[in-house]
Amino acid sequence: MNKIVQWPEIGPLFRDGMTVMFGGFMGVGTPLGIVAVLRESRVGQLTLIGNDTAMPEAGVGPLVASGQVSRVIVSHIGTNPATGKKMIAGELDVDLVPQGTLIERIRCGGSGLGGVLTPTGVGTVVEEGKTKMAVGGKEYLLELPLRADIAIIKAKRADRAGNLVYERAARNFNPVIAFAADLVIVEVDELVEVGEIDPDMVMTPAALVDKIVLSQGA
Amino acid sequence: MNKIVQWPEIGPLFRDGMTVMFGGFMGVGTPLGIVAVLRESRVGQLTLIGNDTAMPEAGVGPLVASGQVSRVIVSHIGTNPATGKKMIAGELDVDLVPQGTLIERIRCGGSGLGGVLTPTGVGTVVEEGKTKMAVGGKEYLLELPLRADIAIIKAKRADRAGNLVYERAARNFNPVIAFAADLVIVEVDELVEVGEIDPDMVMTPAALVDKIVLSQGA
Amino acid sequence: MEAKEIIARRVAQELKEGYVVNLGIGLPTMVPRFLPKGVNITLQSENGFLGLGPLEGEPMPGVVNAGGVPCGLAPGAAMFDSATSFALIRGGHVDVTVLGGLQVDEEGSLANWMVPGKMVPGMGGAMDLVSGARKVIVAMEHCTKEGETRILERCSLPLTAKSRVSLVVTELAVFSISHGEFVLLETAPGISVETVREKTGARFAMADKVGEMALA
Amino acid sequence: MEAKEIIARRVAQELKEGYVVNLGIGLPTMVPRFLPKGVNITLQSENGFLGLGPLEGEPMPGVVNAGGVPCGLAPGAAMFDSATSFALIRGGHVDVTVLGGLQVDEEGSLANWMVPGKMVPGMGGAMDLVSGARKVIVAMEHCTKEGETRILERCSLPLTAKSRVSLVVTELAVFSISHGEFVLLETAPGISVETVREKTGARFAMADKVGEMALA
Repeated sequence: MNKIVQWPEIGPLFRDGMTVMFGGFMGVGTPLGIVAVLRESRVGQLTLIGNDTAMPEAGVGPLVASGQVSRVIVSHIGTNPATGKKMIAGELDVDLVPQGTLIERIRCGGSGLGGVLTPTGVGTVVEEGKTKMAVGGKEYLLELPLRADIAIIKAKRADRAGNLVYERAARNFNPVIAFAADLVIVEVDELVEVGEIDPDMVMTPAALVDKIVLSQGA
Repeated sequence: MNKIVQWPEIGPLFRDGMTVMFGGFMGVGTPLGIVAVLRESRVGQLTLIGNDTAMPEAGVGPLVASGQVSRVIVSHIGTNPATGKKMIAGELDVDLVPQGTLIERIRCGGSGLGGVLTPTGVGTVVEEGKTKMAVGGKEYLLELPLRADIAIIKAKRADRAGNLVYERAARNFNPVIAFAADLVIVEVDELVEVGEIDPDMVMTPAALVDKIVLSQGA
Repeated sequence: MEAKEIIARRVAQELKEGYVVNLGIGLPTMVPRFLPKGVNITLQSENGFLGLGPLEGEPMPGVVNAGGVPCGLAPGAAMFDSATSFALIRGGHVDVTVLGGLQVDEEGSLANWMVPGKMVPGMGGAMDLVSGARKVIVAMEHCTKEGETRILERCSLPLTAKSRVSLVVTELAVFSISHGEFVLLETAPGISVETVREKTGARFAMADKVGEMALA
Repeated sequence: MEAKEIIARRVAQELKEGYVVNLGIGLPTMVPRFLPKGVNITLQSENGFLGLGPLEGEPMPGVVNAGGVPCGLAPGAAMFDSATSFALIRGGHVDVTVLGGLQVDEEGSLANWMVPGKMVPGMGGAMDLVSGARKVIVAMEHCTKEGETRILERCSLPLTAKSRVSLVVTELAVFSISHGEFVLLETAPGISVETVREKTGARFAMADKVGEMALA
């Protein structure tokens, strides 16, 4: 199974209306080459799931600006004024989810779990419409799984089988979203032979990875 | 903060009636030096939480044989006949928990989560007494958190701050139980200076580790 | 050919290139020996890795299978903790699990983890595997040593999971299970449908064309 | 001394040797500059690491704080994914979080993530931090730029978390919160209890001995 693909093969994987999970935190750990391809592909009505909408020219910011996104499920939009403007204009649905809840919901989606009880959000607007349960005298919200059609990941290094290693804080959402999508596409800075990554040091096992593309800057 | 302790300091940390989580899978990844200290300490009425009771002379097996344990919460006892015998004789309570559920319950206990919905066990004896919920048309069991007074961990390597690295399949339960106990004691084969473990390669961050003791074989 | 080998050979035909597979202890571990040429699979081991291989040379520290027995690592192996291991298993990232069975019924339910009053080893990872793997294949001898059938309308032993088995391979026959009934797909060489019927404790439908078990 | 520096200096006194601390953006990030001599803390950053340090020299790839700004790594740092990061935060493994606030009330509830119709940046990790850290310290100026008090009987803005704040430090005073009431612990040098009372929108009890804020 050859997972290594060339850039022209990436664009056609996306369709209007798809749900796309992206790695990255304020753009750090976001696969910028894949975002650029998405931008050029002109697919629309996308739902994006990830930590934040970064800045207008960083992370997934360009997709928000271009109007290709109809919904975002994120924990933070404050650093990208375009997100707020489009939300107020009614052009973009924004679901704000506490960061720790967001990553657990994605983890549930990728792990076959039906949901998780978290104390985060109890007594706030976050609890609206959710099942509330007491366990051991403490109140929790039931938070439900999230999955996507495609996950787009940025890794530092991949072997040809698809084992991944991330660099520093660029790890963040990437290894978790790798479990939660039907198709997992990885943009890497460096491609090495199988065996060059020690099995103990693999951060995302190859079995989760479908396509690998080499960063153009690399 | 010096976390490095000597063997004579380990025994006095345990008390009758404590709940102890242990790493390891069929004894591989279990801190055998700490088990030996527990064996010699003669503390009793222990509750053990971990994957399995291994073999009579492996893993936590000796603690079962010695009668120091009054309850085990594990996924498997089949390889240690002493566990079954004591259970039938009414000398040991055995809670059998599916392995994936056991590790999720421990993860909940260490992560401030109130529980998790899993499909595992639906339609079996495992569902007895549990809350059953349907999410998206599928049935799940609500499984509740597990925590312990002390977690005993085996690592390959620690730096003096307490950052840990495990070796191969000896990782298993160890990094997960490190979150779920009030006191975390680690037995290591190798102790290195702070800075010798690359931050990206740390498998258990130092902040979770309270005491480090060097394996006597090492 | 021994019953176990017949079963292992036939199960091996179900595994396709690139599959991630978890094999239960006992008979299922024989399956990789009989993989068709050119088919490469990745074995998942619930104690925390992908890329289980046969032991070659000396045992390596920490490289053991889910039975605690020294094994090898295939090129491209990856190790992880147990929470990650079961995220893979329950999350549908294991294409096939092959497990031994005590009983299977026409609802696709499997009993393989305890015999009340006799054997209570614990379920280990079996319940998660049967609940979570994309496809569950039961590989077992058709009858017990005492000659009692293991293929039933309803399991009498405590279940491992309900309605998750899709294929049963014995030394006599291959059944699929769908919509609450067994469907006979194949019989072993030299075994008649009548023999299968005699030794089976549930009705079964016949596939459009009941073939002979391929043991290549 | 500037209000912010007074607050940061006082908060620094609350941090003890070995503490794991998460600092919110803005004012809280000033706190480490004023740590007492000999006190070493570990800074947690919710984007995935323990051991955040000041930027020294050139930015390193991927080494950024939760605001995306290049930072440094302290010796003994460890990196991890976001699920692990919030397992640490929610699981009680962060000893203290210091966060800015818009409003705090006598139930210990904090509002700091949105102003309806005006500012909806999202809660980021703040709700998890306030729900999960062992101790929540709010570090904020006592009043808004328009002179409205931020210390109230009940927050009027949407809450970040309910009943989790245990200490409030402003440039005028230090309050603890227990059993549904503010307790005045200290006043800033030169600030009278009367001044604090005027600028505070909730009743408060007096500590047995109301001290002067230590700004060492």
